Amino acid sequence: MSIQAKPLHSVGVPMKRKEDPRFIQGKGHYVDDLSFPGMLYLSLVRSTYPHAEIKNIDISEAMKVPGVKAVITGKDLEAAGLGWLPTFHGFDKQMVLAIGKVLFQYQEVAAVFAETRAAAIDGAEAVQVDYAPLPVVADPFTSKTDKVLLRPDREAKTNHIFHWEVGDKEGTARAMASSPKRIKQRLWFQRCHPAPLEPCGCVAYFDAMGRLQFHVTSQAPHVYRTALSLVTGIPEDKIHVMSPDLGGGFGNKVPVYPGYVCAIVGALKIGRPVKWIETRTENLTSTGFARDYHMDVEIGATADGQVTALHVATTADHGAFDAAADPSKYPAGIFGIVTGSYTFPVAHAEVDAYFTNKAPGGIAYRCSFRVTEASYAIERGMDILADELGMDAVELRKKNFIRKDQFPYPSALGFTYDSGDYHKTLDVALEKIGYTALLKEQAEKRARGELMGIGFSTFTEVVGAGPSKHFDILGIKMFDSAEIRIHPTGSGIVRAGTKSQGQGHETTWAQIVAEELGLDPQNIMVEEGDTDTAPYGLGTYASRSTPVAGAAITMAARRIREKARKIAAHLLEVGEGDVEWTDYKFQVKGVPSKTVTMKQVAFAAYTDMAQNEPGLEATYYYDPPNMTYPNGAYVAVVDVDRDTGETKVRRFLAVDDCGIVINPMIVEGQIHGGLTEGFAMAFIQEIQYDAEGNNLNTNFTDYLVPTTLETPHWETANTVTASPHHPMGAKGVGESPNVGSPAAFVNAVIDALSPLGVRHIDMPLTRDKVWRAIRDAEAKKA
Amino acid sequence: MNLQNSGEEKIPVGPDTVWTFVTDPEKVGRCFPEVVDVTVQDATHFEAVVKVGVGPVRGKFNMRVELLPAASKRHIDMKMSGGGFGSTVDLTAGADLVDAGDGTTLLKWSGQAEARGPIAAVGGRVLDSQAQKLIGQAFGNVRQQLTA
Amino acid sequence: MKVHIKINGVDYEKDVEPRTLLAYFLREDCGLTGTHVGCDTSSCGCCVVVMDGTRAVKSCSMFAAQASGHEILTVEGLAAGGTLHPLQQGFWDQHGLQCGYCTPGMLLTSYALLKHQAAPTEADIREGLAGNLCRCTGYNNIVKAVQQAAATLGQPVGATT
Amino acid sequence: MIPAAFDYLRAHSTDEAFAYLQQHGAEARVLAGGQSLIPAMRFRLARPAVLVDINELKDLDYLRISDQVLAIGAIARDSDVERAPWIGERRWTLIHDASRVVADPVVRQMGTVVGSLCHNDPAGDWTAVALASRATVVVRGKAGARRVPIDEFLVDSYTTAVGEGEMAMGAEFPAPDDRTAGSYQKVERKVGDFATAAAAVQVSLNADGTVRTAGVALSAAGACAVRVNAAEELLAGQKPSAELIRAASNAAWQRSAPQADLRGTVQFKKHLAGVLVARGLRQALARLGVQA
Repeated sequence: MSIQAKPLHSVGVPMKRKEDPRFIQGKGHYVDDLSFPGMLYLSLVRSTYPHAEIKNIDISEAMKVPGVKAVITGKDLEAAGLGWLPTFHGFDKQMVLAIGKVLFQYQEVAAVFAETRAAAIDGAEAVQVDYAPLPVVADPFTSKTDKVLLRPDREAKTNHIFHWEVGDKEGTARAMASSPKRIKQRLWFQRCHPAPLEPCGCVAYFDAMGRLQFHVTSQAPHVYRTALSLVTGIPEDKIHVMSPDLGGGFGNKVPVYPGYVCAIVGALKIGRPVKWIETRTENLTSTGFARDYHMDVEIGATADGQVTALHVATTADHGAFDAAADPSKYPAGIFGIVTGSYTFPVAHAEVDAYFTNKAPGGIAYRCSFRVTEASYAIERGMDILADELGMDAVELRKKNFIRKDQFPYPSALGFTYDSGDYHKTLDVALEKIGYTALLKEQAEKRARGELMGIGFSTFTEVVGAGPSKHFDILGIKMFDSAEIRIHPTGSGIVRAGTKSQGQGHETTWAQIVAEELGLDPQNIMVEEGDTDTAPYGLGTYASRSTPVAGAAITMAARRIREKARKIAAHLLEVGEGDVEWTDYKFQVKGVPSKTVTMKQVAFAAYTDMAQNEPGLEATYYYDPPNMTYPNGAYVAVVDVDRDTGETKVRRFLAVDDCGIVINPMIVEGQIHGGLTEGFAMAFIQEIQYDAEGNNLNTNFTDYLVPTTLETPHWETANTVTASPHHPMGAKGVGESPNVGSPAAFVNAVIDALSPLGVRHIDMPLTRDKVWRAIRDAEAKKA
Repeated sequence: MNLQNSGEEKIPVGPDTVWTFVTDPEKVGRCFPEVVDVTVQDATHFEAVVKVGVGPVRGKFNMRVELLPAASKRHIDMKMSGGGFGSTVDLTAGADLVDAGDGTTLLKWSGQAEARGPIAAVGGRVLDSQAQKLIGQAFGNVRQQLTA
Repeated sequence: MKVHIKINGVDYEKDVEPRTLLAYFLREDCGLTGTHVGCDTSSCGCCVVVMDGTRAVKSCSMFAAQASGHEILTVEGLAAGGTLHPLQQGFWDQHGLQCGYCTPGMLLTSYALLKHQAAPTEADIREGLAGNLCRCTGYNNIVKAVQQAAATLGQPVGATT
Repeated sequence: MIPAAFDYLRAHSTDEAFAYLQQHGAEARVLAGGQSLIPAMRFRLARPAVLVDINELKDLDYLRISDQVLAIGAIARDSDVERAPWIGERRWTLIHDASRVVADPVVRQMGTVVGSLCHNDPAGDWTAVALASRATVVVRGKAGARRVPIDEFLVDSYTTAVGEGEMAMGAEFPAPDDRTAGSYQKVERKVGDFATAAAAVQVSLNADGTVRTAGVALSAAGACAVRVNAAEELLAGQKPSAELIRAASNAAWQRSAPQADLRGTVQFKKHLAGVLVARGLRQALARLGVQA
């Protein structure tokens, strides 16, 4: 059963992926596959203490290890002016190698360069670091007290990083106070880690021209180039960043990490290529974590379930450095989407972030900057409200949904939702899952004392950062770009500022170009990740590729079409105004027999262009006028084993509305993957620290990734509400399932336990936690 | 992770004899189980190399020890920190010398161990009991030495 | 020490340190970078290769020295004479991969699985692949891919789909 | 991560392996499946100076079944057991169940039953199965081979009766009669994890339907796998009943002395021990056609 696109109709076709032949033959091209003559390996010495003064670092034994070429420490870097690295949203800086003290366990302390991977590890093991332990701040609530000041290097002598708020504080308080029904619940979205199967890494060297050649696992290669230039002072033209195939990213490969800087410094100092590849432990303990939001959610409503006010106050744990990857005007990301799919007349959201002795991060893990946290907060909140009101959670949602005719909808927290039909999407879900029959089954099971739950999440996401008036990283506006060249024989190349990590850009981008130009997508090559060739772009994360770069590609293709129209007019021997683009070719208006194809025009652009400028290429930098608002209705059906706390997700249906779908096969694959990550967070995944600041989930034996056997069988469906402002009507989808699903899973489990009086359990819903909740609830009842 | 334990040893000599013993770094050092080497720096500081191992996990820990005798001569604290396996272990122990009045001494001790790094993260289940036993065995050896 | 391993039908004789893991031997000594390393705990299965024709092994939890005198099949050896192996075709057709990092391991584990169970059920496949992690696909399509390959391999020679 | 340097010695005969072990004593480790040892070496927690690879010893690569005993050689893989032709027989159901949940399906193609017994992880699977089956381990020492009952073999966490310079050659599981069935019940956080709690149960019935003998053991319930003697004694000679199972389950709960870790609290693990023993007994009896 092979699926092949018809050349003239590309969008909406489940075209097989163009990138796959190399991956299935083991010919993918990942950073660790690279090897250069004379290449050295870098291994980092990491702190065993979460907070300690560094009394001394003795490298003498390490230097004696056979194969070790050099060891550098924070002091060396500081002397070279490279001691600190600015974090991406610009509020803080991060030590490259510890200077004076360490602030989290597994922090980078020294860099060892050696001839082989093994020798580098041997050398790192031989570095003796003398620590004097300092008191540990292991949670943001302790941090809040400022009893231990973690960052004396900063001007403000407090652990408080920022206070951010949006909305009408007084109005919300008034509305809340006068609401007949109110719920308030603390929800902790636990610390997670994206943990792509390929860890982060790089190879750095300076070529014969003194130019930095930097191969790196980066979701945003252009931003890396600019950031590296700012950090090192190397002019940007002397830096060549190449991001090859990425073995997943999920936000983990957005920030610039100390290992990268060390590799570059080593390459410069020693004059040889240096490779640094994280171990899994290094990945989980030091590179970008996600979430860790303690959210106090308060919802007001009328007695019959009309929501009246929303207040969310969040205490955020940002770790030792504020390395959260958020746009600079949005320290708490786009958390303002917390009003969700509902017509809150008034709302107020605030976030206070604190330093702790934990790894830095707070990155957008398969999510558009804190949207997962926000979505979880409102979707859990609505279920708790339904419980309070004694109302069906579906009925409550439907009653409060933004109606189809209310779009574009201005939310209480300042967003203008572009489009959607929430009632329809939920109705599709209810029908496909067989809600009525499930309710009947549940009632029967409850009568027998069995625990079965049905959980919903009807979320709205906000993606596609973003309009330049609001969004920038390090001051660089969050546009994206595309450059298309059509070759004389009608094939072509498209380059974009994005970087696929498995999303299938080589296929999707080709489909867009093919659709817009009536060419064969098999003959449109896609190239990304090379800063020497690709136009400047902000990269791939936050579901921004299709909304922003996809739009740029569409617009660049349309530019080419406009140029081609001139040539077509020449070929058709009519005026330009008499040529129309119809059915994937140029045609003389009203004369269906007089046509030329884009392929013919392309040839003419190089051979017979008349007065027109030769060639057929275009570049477009797209500044999105608005964000896009993908949404969905998810249903989970869960059975809970009373005796073991085991939760079995029997069914899960995701109905997504991501606007116009370019490749339904890829979209479905994205949904499957995102749901699996959502499932993992809901049930088994967490980066935990004990009270002494020790990281407890340092490898895959304790940071759990679900296998084929735990992962539910996913059911999917979709509805389509085109985005009115995106040139193709697309909205982006990669993150919806990860954003929307955690609440559905938790809502289902809590629904199962609700006859016992259980109202909330924080994720992950491990067997132990679920069992204890059942036991405690039963003890309370007895 | 943080591990705590406590216990007591009945020693058939008077508290002054015990005191002399427990404030002697060389003597205390030799009481560490599986001790390989003791290097005394001064009256209250020494370094000890101890072998640790359970099953396949075997290696040496280099411990730096500080003795903190109380002026009362009836209480002593010990701070030990050390490392091995790319990990660190901090131990603190305290002991009260209680005069039983019959020429014997009750040595009441408590200890706390804090392991960090791969040893705790990966080998946690391997070395928990080992770390706990270390302090207990040391005081047991004090009794043995003074009994012999 | 000297090791001698036949990999994808080709003899490799190399001098290595005893501590060289088979995964790094394949990648760095033989240039066969299709075998990946994703963890240190034999959890992820990115490094799975097939030993002596039927046994799937995690090459990061095995020393090259152990493989000396044995035959190893890696992802690079799956396609024969320019024709994709039915498993490769299945993964492509069914969208059984996204970032591609786990794919070689998935393919080789499936290869050994089909050697032992020519017509596995969905449950058999899910059980057989539970030692390989994928962070992208959610596994649905991987299961379909293996089913497709099993069906293809089960066809009499010359039959077409 | 890459292990610290060591010397690799490949044994071509058991005599050669034994000689190497005698020569290097505590500095040497036997390398069989290596699925616990090699990860520990990669983290440099284990750093033996010498590895003695026994994987080429074809005379230790066997599963032999006789009227009296199932003998498993030191390098028979978990997957060999999983795929053994007799594995579907009712009397081997305990081993059948366990063989499908040890580690993960790829690790099982390298990992060995005997290696797992020698590793003696507190949360291992085969140790509990061996206790419930009343297995023995054949250990070769200076004085020749000796048969060590599993209860004596498991000394403490990661410590067994195999002394320095010695080597386990195989394990022997008594062949149960055909009125025997078992069950292995394991709760794990995900495939590949060690047990949060696990119970191994094997029941042999008399012709009159009373229990002739029962084996009940727990994993993840203490320093190493433990036999629930009280449950075995309760069951012996009795007619299976819901009440009897409850009593055995309660005995398991009492016997379980787990450590709290990321897998669960002490309370939860103890609770599971009881639940899993009850489930195991019910399933074993159901396999014998007895509903209790």
